[in-house]
Amino acid sequence: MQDERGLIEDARSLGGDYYLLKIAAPRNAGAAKPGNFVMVRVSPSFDPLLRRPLGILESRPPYIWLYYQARGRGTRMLAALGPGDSLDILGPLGNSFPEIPGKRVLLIAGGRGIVPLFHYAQVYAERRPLLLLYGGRTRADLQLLDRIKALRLQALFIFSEDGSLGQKGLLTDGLERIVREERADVTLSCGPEAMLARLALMLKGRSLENHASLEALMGCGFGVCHGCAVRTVSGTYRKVCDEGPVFPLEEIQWPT
Amino acid sequence: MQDERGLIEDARSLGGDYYLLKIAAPRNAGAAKPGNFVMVRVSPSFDPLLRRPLGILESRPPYIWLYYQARGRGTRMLAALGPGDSLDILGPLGNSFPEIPGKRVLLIAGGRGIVPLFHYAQVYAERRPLLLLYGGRTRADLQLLDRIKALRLQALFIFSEDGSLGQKGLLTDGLERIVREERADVTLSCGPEAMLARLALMLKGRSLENHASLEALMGCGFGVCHGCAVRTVSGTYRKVCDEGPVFPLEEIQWPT
Amino acid sequence: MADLSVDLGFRVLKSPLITASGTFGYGEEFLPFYDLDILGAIVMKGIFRDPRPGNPPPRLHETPAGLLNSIGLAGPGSAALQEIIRRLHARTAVPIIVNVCGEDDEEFAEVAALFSAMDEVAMLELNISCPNVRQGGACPAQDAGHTARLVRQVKDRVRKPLIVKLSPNAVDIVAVAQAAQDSGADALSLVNTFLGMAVDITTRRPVFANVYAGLSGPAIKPLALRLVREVCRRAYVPVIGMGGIASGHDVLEYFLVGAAAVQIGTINFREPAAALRITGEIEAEMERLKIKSLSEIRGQLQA
Amino acid sequence: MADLSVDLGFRVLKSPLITASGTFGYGEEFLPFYDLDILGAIVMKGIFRDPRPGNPPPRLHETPAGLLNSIGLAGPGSAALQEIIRRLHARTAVPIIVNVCGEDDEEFAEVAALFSAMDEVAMLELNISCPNVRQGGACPAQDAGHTARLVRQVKDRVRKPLIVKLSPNAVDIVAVAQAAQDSGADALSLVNTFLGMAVDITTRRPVFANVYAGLSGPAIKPLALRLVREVCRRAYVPVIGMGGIASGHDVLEYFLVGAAAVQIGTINFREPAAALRITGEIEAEMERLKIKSLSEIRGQLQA
Ligand SMILES: Cc1cc2nc3c(=O)[nH]c(=O)nc-3n(C[C@H](O)[C@H](O)[C@H](O)COP(=O)(O)OP(=O)(O)OC[C@H]3O[C@@H](n4cnc5c(N)ncnc54)[C@H](O)[C@@H]3O)c2cc1C
Ligand SMILES: Cc1cc2nc3c(=O)[nH]c(=O)nc-3n(C[C@H](O)[C@H](O)[C@H](O)COP(=O)(O)OP(=O)(O)OC[C@H]3O[C@@H](n4cnc5c(N)ncnc54)[C@H](O)[C@@H]3O)c2cc1C
Ligand SMILES: Cc1cc2nc3c(=O)[nH]c(=O)nc-3n(C[C@H](O)[C@H](O)[C@H](O)COP(=O)(O)O)c2cc1C
Ligand SMILES: Cc1cc2nc3c(=O)[nH]c(=O)nc-3n(C[C@H](O)[C@H](O)[C@H](O)COP(=O)(O)O)c2cc1C
Ligand code: FES
Ligand code: FES
Repeated sequence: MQDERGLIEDARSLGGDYYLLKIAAPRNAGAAKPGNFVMVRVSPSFDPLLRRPLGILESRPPYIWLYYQARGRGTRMLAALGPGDSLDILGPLGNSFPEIPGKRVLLIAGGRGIVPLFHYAQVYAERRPLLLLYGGRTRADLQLLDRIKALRLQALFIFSEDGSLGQKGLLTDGLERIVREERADVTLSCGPEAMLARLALMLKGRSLENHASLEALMGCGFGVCHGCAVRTVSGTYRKVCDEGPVFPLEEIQWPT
Repeated sequence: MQDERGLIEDARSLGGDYYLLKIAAPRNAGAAKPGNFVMVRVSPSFDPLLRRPLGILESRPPYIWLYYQARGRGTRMLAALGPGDSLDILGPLGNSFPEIPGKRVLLIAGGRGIVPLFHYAQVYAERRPLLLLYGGRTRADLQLLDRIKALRLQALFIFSEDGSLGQKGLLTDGLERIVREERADVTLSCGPEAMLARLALMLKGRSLENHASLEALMGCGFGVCHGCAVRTVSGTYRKVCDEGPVFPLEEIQWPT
Repeated sequence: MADLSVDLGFRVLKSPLITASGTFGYGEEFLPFYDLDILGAIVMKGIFRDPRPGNPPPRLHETPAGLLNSIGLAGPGSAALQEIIRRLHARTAVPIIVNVCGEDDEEFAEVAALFSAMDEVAMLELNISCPNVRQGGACPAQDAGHTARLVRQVKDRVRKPLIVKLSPNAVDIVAVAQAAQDSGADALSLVNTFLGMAVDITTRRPVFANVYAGLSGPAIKPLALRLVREVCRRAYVPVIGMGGIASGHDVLEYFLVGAAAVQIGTINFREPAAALRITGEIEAEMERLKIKSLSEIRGQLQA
Repeated sequence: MADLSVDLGFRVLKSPLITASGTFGYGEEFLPFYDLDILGAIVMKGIFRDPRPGNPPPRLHETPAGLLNSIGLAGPGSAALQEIIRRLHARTAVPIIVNVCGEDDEEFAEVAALFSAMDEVAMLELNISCPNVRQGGACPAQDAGHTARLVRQVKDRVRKPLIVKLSPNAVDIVAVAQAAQDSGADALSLVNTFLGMAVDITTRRPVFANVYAGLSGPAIKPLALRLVREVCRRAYVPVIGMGGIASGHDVLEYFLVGAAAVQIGTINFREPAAALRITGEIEAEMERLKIKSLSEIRGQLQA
């Protein structure tokens, strides 16, 4: 874990509120594992006061790539930065997705949830067959397709709610069939809470091993503020930042 | 007076904390008079909360130029902006230097105090002889010399405290002689408070007409907060933003 | 378009947005930026009987997301303000509220009576809560007993609706609020600025001659919102909420805790047309939340 | 290099900088960022007798230059903390302060006694001011009488220096400070967080299950500085100032109003190595102002 001054090499707007950043951050880049995230200080100003957690899309030392949606105050300020600007980057943080060799792994990504799964695929796709189920509201939520196609996945299933790309519908509509036909042993997922909750319900009682990467409000990102608590089925809280962000899907108490 | 979204066309660092901005701001540019200033919102963030007052260096519709020193929190954020960024610009604000036709006018500028006097010279130098006495701590405080030389002034006297440019010393060291030899009728000045206070003392009781542009903390810049008060010799307060920033030098109660 | 009007009981305002005293000059200064008629009302800068020079500079100090001020209620005195109000009233139909100040109870009553008699004035706001008059920030609103006496005395002399403006620096703001309404206040407004300070470490002096100054701006919003909620829970007269409002979202938060209208202050300095933007944001939020009138959500916090 | 040491009377600290409870975990988490030995002391996250799960999420809400928190003192309980302290003490010589909490007076005394008996613990800080334990933000520090009783009871059971941490939400913080020192507190620390709130306008619910939460960060600095000054004017025991500190400049402001040491809180979240930077800034300011020791400026505000 390092707090380093990263240098933005490239910053692009991809449309639909999505942005891609390439940052020279050698220490983070050298240590990043799929599932890790960083805490980014978007401005020298105290407003916003806190850093923003962002997953690592890809890491090829000395660079890391971030892919994010600019919606709120902080991410919009981030979107105003360009090449040559510097950025304080604390990371890599959190745990990572398990490697699970020898299993058939299905990656399930909703919108910007693609980030840690892309990273996973980038690291492991050469070593074993990976499947990706990728969904969003509209085609604007499904960026990076060129890069994804270059990953040598065994299969790619795309869903959009409005049918503007891939099959029309929620990605969960396709889950049942894909799990069955592709004989997946493991799911690794990331996406909106409602999507993960639905996955948990659908995968319950099956023999698959399921890991999900969660989002939570974060004060610090390294375990000291206890702001990022998530409730588990046993009624206790876990810290998403340092006990997660990846948890067994079954362990989390999903909203109903 | 307009609050308009200006677009930065060019932003350059001149060395020694000094920056030059060229901004497309047609409404401000069209109305600006020498001595006017603008209130610039440096960031969408609430920290800093207030805008920053900056003089108008030059105005050639649709552009205005700002020349400023990045020292504190707000001006440093301003310095981070570049071409393509936009900036809320409220102005033109304040009164302006009187034209005073038919008189021999001596402009006296300390450091960044050059701003409104440059504007004055740019507008009036073609019409009548102007003299400029320009001083700073070191040559870094005396930027824009090329542009100043292009103004067709009748005479230019340069002082630096460390002797790195022009004569060595405070500009007030040269004042006595210049006023006498050049037979100035009017002085228009802008610079640090200590410099203006010294000028007031030196010019007291002489027959010259003297106008100075003042700096003050500003909350609004358009007369509503009463934050920019300056004490006059009669013991009352004047608002620098809308009753100034230009005042008769004798009217102000200078610190002793 | 959404209906922005709000009902204070004694008067309907066409918008919940009122511009706060001391942050809107005498209204005229904002005419270049938008039609004041979009506002529910405007509050004039605080006024005493006689002209006042105000405090020596510095009078402002910027803090993170906040502003400390020690203006000291500089102003031209009541007679001059009457002139200004007549002039302004000729140019705009926006209801005018006079922010009444006094060095002592008698002055409060006298100034209030003077403006109560003006047709051009819609309401009075009794500024018993300015921290910048006396050193240390003392003011009548710090004490329920004093507030009760003062409000009764003023109420006896005026015919216009009387809003009493409360201080967040009171030992017990809810007690002061109760004293004010029980003594005849037609509405309450809060908060005025929070006492704060800053130090010049080079000179080893306080930044302000009065040592303390009043903090306003977005920094105080979470604190002010809580105080407004506390007061709303006990108030039977309408409460006008303020403190750090900078967006339509902020306005709706104040309504949910029980405010019947709001005032915007410091944001006017940063953004002269803030009220115009915020009006649009309120409409947009109402549409998003499918609310026809702000009365639907007033006090509807599910806590 | 400047001498940063400060004398609390009962103990000399090598730096005025102490890391504030709840914002520094149990110290270990910061070992990757700098040598904790540069600090005057560290305060552990508040501890109760038994493990506590803490409040349901959301527990944080960001405000302009501020942070609302309602963590609810999640923690592993006293026995587990004792283990953590032994482990940490083996890795660093920095003095360790335990932030003692309790649901009732007896629990406060019991937890205090437990940690007072540990050699690895340098001092105790009695957290009588946490707004997040009970709904509405009630705590012993809101009342001078309760504070006096509690402090006496705890003092009887401990042998370590006892710092009492005060709440800015007290009706009269100076009275509570006096009660604490008269009852045996060896030092006072303030401020804990200010009560504030936020509303989710979509659900019409308060953001926090407890409705109110505690505001910290740069937004509160002007308010906290004023309260620290008020307490310092009446205190005969050393006062540890805090609230929004983010720079060496801020630290010197607190010293000028009378603080004998300071704590830094929320800034640690934003910038894990904040203490390292601020230490350098204090040295630089001391050099600029030609001060050899912070005692030269402590309480030297010319007001
Ligand atoms: C481990 C982790 C990894 C993430 N990776 C990515 C990523 O790769 N790409 C991406 O676009 N987004 C990612 N997010 C979500 C991202 O952090 C939020 O969208 C972002 O913080 C919102 O900030 P804002 O300034 O735009 O919103 P604001 O509304 O201004 O935020 C206000 C506050 O809420 C917090 N917040 C708001 N929404 C979220 C959220 N969904 N999750 C966490 N905090 C939130 C902010 O951090 C801030 O404290 C990740 C979140 C976590 C926890
Ligand atoms: C009418 C007028 C015209 C000006 N023109 C220019 C110009 O053309 N070029 C230029 O470099 N500077 C100019 N200044 C000064 C400039 O406004 C300040 O340097 C700037 O506001 C400092 O902001 P900061 O964020 O760097 O400093 P900070 O220290 O972060 O500022 C904190 C607060 O102090 C105020 N402040 C600090 N120093 C000054 C000062 N000297 N005058 C006014 N307010 C101050 C800031 O506005 C802010 O409210 C002018 C000032 C005035 C009043
Ligand atoms: C510069 C300044 C001057 C003020 N003058 C007055 C005043 O004359 N009378 C008054 O009742 N309140 C006065 N206030 C307080 C505001 O009306 C308002 O209560 C406070 O600023 C909080 O709102 P805000 O955070 O939106 O600014 C003043 C505030 C500021 C910043
Ligand atoms: C997330 C969080 C948790 C806190 N937990 C505690 C605590 O356990 N005990 C305590 O005495 N104070 C606690 N505090 C208060 C801080 O120690 C400090 O008093 C306050 O945050 C003000 O300082 P700051 O503005 O520098 O953060 C907590 C503050 C925060 C932000
Ligand atoms: S974000 Fe602070 S503990 Fe997880
Ligand atoms: S800056 Fe507000 S009145 Fe001059």
